[in-house]
Amino acid sequence: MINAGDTVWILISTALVMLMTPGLALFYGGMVRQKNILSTLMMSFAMLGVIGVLWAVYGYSLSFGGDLGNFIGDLKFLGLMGVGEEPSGLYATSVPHLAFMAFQGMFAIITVALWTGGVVERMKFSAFLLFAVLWFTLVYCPVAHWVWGNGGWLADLGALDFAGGTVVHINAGMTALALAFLLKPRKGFREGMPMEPGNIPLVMLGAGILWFGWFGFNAGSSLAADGLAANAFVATNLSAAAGAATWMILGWIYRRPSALGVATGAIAGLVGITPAAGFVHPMAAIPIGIGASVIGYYCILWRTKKGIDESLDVWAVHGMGGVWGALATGIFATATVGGVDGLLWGGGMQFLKQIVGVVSVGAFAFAATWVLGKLVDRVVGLRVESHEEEVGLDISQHGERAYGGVLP
Amino acid sequence: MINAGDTVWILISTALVMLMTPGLALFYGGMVRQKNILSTLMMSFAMLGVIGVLWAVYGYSLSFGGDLGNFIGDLKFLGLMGVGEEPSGLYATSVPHLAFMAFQGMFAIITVALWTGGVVERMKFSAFLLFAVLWFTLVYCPVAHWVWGNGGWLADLGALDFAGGTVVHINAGMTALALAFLLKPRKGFREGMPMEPGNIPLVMLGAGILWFGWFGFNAGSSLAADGLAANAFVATNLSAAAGAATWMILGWIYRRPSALGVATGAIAGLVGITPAAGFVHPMAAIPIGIGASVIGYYCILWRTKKGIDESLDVWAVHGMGGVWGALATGIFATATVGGVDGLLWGGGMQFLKQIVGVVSVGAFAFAATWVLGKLVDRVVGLRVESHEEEVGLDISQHGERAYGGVLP
Amino acid sequence: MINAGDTVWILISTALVMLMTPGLALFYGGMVRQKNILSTLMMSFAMLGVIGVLWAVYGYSLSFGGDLGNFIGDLKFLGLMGVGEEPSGLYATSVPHLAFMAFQGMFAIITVALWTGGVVERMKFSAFLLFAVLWFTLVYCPVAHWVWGNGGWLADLGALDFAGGTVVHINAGMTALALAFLLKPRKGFREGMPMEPGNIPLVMLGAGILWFGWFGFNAGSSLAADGLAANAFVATNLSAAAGAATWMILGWIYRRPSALGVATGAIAGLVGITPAAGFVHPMAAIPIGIGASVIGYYCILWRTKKGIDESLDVWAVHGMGGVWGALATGIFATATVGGVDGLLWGGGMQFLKQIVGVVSVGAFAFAATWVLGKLVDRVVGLRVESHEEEVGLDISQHGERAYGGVLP
Amino acid sequence: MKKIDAVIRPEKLEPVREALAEIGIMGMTVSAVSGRGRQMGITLQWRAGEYKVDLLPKVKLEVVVIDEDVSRAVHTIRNKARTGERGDGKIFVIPVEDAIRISNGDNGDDAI
Amino acid sequence: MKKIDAVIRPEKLEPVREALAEIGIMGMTVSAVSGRGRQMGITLQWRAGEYKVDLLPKVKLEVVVIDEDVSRAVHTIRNKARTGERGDGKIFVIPVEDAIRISNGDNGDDAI
Amino acid sequence: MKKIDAVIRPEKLEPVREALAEIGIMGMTVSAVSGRGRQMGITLQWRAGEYKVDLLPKVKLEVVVIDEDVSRAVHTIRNKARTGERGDGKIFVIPVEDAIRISNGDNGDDAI
Ligand SMILES: Nc1ncnc2c1ncn2[C@@H]1O[C@H](COP(=O)(O)OP(=O)(O)O)[C@@H](O)[C@H]1O
Ligand SMILES: Nc1ncnc2c1ncn2[C@@H]1O[C@H](COP(=O)(O)OP(=O)(O)O)[C@@H](O)[C@H]1O
Ligand SMILES: Nc1ncnc2c1ncn2[C@@H]1O[C@H](COP(=O)(O)OP(=O)(O)O)[C@@H](O)[C@H]1O
Repeated sequence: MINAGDTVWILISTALVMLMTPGLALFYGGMVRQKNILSTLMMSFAMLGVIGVLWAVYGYSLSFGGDLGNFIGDLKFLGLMGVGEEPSGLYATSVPHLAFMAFQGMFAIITVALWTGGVVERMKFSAFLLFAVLWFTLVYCPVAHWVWGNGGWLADLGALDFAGGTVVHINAGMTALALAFLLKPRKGFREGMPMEPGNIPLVMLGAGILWFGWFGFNAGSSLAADGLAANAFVATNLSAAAGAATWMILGWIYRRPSALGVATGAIAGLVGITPAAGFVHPMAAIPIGIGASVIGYYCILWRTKKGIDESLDVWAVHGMGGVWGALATGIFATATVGGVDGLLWGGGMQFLKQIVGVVSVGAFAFAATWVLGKLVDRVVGLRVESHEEEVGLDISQHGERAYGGVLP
Repeated sequence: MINAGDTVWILISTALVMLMTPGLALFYGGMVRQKNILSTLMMSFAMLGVIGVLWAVYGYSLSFGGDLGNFIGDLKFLGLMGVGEEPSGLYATSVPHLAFMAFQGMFAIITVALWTGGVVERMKFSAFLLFAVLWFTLVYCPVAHWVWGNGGWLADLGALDFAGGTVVHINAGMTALALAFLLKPRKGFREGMPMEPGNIPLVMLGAGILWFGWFGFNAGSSLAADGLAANAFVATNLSAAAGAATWMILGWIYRRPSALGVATGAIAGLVGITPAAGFVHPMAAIPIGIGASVIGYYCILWRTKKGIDESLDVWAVHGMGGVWGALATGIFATATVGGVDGLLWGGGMQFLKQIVGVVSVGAFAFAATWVLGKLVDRVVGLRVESHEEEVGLDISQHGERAYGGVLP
Repeated sequence: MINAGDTVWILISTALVMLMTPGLALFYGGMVRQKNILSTLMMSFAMLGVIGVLWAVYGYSLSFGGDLGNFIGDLKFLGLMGVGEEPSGLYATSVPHLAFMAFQGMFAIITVALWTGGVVERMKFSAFLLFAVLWFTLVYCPVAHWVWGNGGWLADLGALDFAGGTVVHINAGMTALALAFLLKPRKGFREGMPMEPGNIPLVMLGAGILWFGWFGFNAGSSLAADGLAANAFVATNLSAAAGAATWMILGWIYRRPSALGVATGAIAGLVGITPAAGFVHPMAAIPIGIGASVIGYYCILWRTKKGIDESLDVWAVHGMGGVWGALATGIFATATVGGVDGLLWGGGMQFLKQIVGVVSVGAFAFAATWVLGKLVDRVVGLRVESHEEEVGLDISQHGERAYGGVLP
Repeated sequence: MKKIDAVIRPEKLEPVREALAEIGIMGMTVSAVSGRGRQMGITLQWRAGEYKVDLLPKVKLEVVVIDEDVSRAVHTIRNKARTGERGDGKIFVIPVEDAIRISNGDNGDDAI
Repeated sequence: MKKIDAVIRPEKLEPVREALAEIGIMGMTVSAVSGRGRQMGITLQWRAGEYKVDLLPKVKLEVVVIDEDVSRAVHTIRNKARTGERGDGKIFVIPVEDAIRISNGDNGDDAI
Repeated sequence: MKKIDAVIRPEKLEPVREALAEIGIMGMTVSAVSGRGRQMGITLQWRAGEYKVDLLPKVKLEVVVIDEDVSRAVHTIRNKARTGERGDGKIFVIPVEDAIRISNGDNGDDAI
């Protein structure tokens, strides 16, 4: 039966997660050079449009429809057939089925938007769109089914993912890495040309919006306005806070406490707690947030040293942060919160299950991206022309410039 | 009796709609030349102040108080007399009357802010304020009463407007058009001087905030946290998504997929679904969103060709998008969702009622604006001096400049 | 027993108050010179991290744990011990204890962030962090306990503070003033060097976000989704609106209606209504908002004339606005809303109690800040080097610049 | 060849730009500058009260022309940039020894 | 001493900057400008339809060099800034009478 | 007449501006530029690690003065802009052939 409180909670959480995509757009857009800010914003905004439609048309069904071989959903919810004002019976049984569908849709959108951080400043917009649609269909929907769908094999196995550590973050992180390899570094990257962030205040704003929206992402994943939602909410905030403080300190140790660092640390903390928020005690969020920041920090140092231009560090912050979060769930989970014990409370098996989840999703995302990416490269070419890249993608791909007018 | 779930839903929806006005301010502010950004922001922010107060003082009563001749409310709620913590009995019977009043007030504010898009970069601030107060009193309050007030003639007729397609969008769109005619084009507009948007990232941010807030606008208009709210929520998102994708494609056909286009398309989609969200099946939002974008796109092309400087296209996107939405409600409405059938399901009468709503509100808004505008022009003059326009309204009207400091 | 509606209300209010800190960061960041915007943003963002963690570790316990001498809490909630999914029994008895804890934590964070407005553009980041932690522990936690803690002496006395007029605003305002004295004016301030706001659109955005978040701050303080929440919500909006309109008019009387003025007036109105929102009739919010704006306006004029560089007017707007709000609560409070009558309805005693609250919190905050500030000055030095101030704190403290790239 | 440096009001860029095109002078380089001169600074609003800014936004035009065109160009700029108030700006004429067109290597007067 | 004013494409700043460093010319001052010349303006998108902008973003380099270095510098800039298309920009050579290094008071050729 | 082009540290604009006013030199045009010279670039922070930026923000002052005022102006700028460290910037003196005040048509030394 529909509960009004739970329904509000899911609706507002859905709105919050929707807002994360514009937030992410700003977070990324402020970090690229000024000549590419609009193209970076566009990648996220275009997903709000395209994936927004496709999710209702077939994506929801492929993810949460009936099960085909534990691998993917069927087409029973095609075009929202049978998805109505009544609860679904299987998922979120106290809220309208439509609300659950919408909530899940926002996750699909932001996951695609997330990996755009790895391809900015050089990917052709047409190639991006084509790849995004393929990836959404052939990578996101299956993986969401594995982990959250009724009959999905990782769900059956018992791998835990409260709000998307594997489905969203590992998935996006490994995809970004594979695309970065396929696309090759931006011009001048290897030569040490500075790729200065063009608008850090927008990055900070984006980080603030993401943090805000993440309450819907994680605490909304409780699917009811209950104690578990409060637990997830508090854990989310604590992990973000610990992540932000940690990254600030790391930057300070090496040089200076930077604004970009605090923003990045907060996001790392939020990523880390995502799979765990409804399974661990809130105080466990502190080590989880610290861990996510430390891992993200050194992964960035490492990939920079290796000359890998995974431009906005989706792999380091989301991919590796997601891996850490999934494993940390297997470590810190406690039956008193989410019914399952992790390594710390004797749940060694759970930890192994988490490893299975991490490895299978990570490997699948990387491999599938590689194949699809090669395909798209063959068909339309992944990368803009050299002079288009020099002029900037705002002008070359979108015929616009961000800050118009010769004169103030 | 007050229901906590419904009450939260209205309160948070009210907050969301409130946020739309700053969102709109940014959406508009980023689209004007840099020298006019503050004056554009000010028009919206000033309404949060002025209309915010007037609504409580008399506006709510004129709109939702007892009925005078099916045309306007009376003064029984003057100064919030009798508007208290208990439900109103007539409207939103499960939430505090004060909450319903506040929710409706945010609609009044944003409607006024909306048509400022037609007058930016040249309207005198004093004239704007005077006109805004007159318009709010003599146009907004009556029209809101017609459509939503107990006893309003369009409500009695049965013209449907779920969340403000006529009251808000057609109303604002026709007002903007009339004002644009009265004010005449900006200097240099007819000569083809480029009026380059000064800060497109702010436009995108504004669009993101508007989309987010629109969930409160439309789904909140269900006035309860129920299945209908979920239906409206999903329809809203789908129409926005379809609108965004459509505009992107249209731009691409002619030239390039632009960020400004995606943002505009999303807003067009949101406008289109506004009157329909609680009456149509969610999937009907896709054609509605597509239609709103196509109509908006060609209306802009047309008005530009005609040399009409309705500067930020309130008429094209909100006015004509609102017309489309109102008619589409009469086409796609289905009794299974909102109790009324449209043309598609044999409800031809409903379609005619929708036409009556569109024509009467549109004509009234245009005519009343014309009269009030002429009056204000006589009293204080609508337009700034020529050199004030050249220097920019930020300096000339507000004594400020947006980005201070000679030096970075 | 947990009520889902109330729980949603607290959770979403917590999220709203969290968002206020990034909003405040932008509000402040846009008002400083471009070379200091990141350092200004950082002060707020760092608090989201550091105080976010400390609140859960010990702050909540010091504020809301068992009582020690009516002055401060004990350590019974150390590390969230005993703070779980069940309601607390003492506070907010229909929502999870964790949710109440999180809600209160966001107040602590933003209070610290608030007074950073007095120290921007010259305070050393290390000194800021050290002072912030000391201040949070030794000033914020005790004062929160006095006013809201079970057993706190001002609570026992019956001094009213619905949502933080004393705890948050007077507290922050007097702290900022004391710090401004200790830090001395910025270089060039006394010589009349223009300290031009670098990005007023960000200020407006920040103001919009603050207004939005304040609904959670004030109406959320009802701790239930009921009629009182609606009352507080409406009062909040009306006071903000009245404050914005008033400041606009004041600016106009002297010179021009400015955007910065409207934004500031809205914040002043929000501050004024904070302690009163759940105790007064909504219409009382109009005089309260007007009063807060008038007081803030003239306090700024006065402190500028005196050559006091309390840079972003935390004292004038929050400190004096908070004093006005606390006293206004003692004037306008009515038993029909919050159970207590103020001066206007014969409650003279209540007015005296309000004075006690104002004086004790104001004096304590000022004195304690003075002592702690001197201490921190001795240990690490409060102020950056002269050339670091000239170059700007973004580069000198954080090794970053806001708008990178030589070229657009 | 001479370089004409003209500092004008930002709002006069548009007419000057057009007028120069009409007399066949296309090449120009424009930058946003701030200037101080006889014109008083500008008074801006703070939240309460106001403050004075000394340096006002101006636009600098750099136009390199062959010697024969100098007076025509100066004239045109003057006419279009003029309001007659203080702050209209100034025009400076500076000698140029050589000019080179990057794309094809033209130099001297040919490069203009 | 001469001042070389070079207006080039923004995306060519990087290679020019490096090439000048390689031939030992470190001192330079760079500014963001807009320019008009033989190159057509650029067509940008509005929500629907498009509009033309006449003034394109360019970068102005000012490099003061001793007389002997002028041709080397001009050459280097030309080579690196060239695409061969319209809009590559121009180089102007302007006489300089004196130069002073602020930090230590060196003047004349020593100050370069 | 000479044009004095002074590239200085941004934070020194204020004192220089005031000092010039004190010696009666009001006219000046200021722009935000980036420069490279003997001063090393600046190291900025990325999320983790850091990167070097070669071009540093500077301010360019253009002051046109009559011949007699050149050395006074140069002196004043030098004194106020100096820290003694690398990166203080440079002053260049460039000949000006004519000056015209747009508002009233004054020209030559009268226009300064
Ligand atoms: N001597 C000068 N050197 C350089 N720039 C100058 C000089 N005098 C004026 N300017 C520039 O010209 C602008 C207009 O000068 P101003 O004296 O205000 O106007 P006017 O001379 O037309 O009354 C100034 O803002 C400044 O940018
Ligand atoms: N006569 C001139 N005076 C000043 N700047 C010029 C002049 N001619 C060209 N420029 C600058 O050089 C840039 C390139 O000029 P353009 O004619 O487009 O290229 P090209 O000559 O290489 O085809 C212009 O945008 C402008 O900034
Ligand atoms: N030869 C030059 N041509 C043009 N600008 C120069 C030249 N040398 C220096 N500059 C400008 O002066 C600034 C300061 O130069 P730098 O060599 O760092 O300082 P200093 O000579 O005082 O040690 C540079 O950033 C650059 O803008």
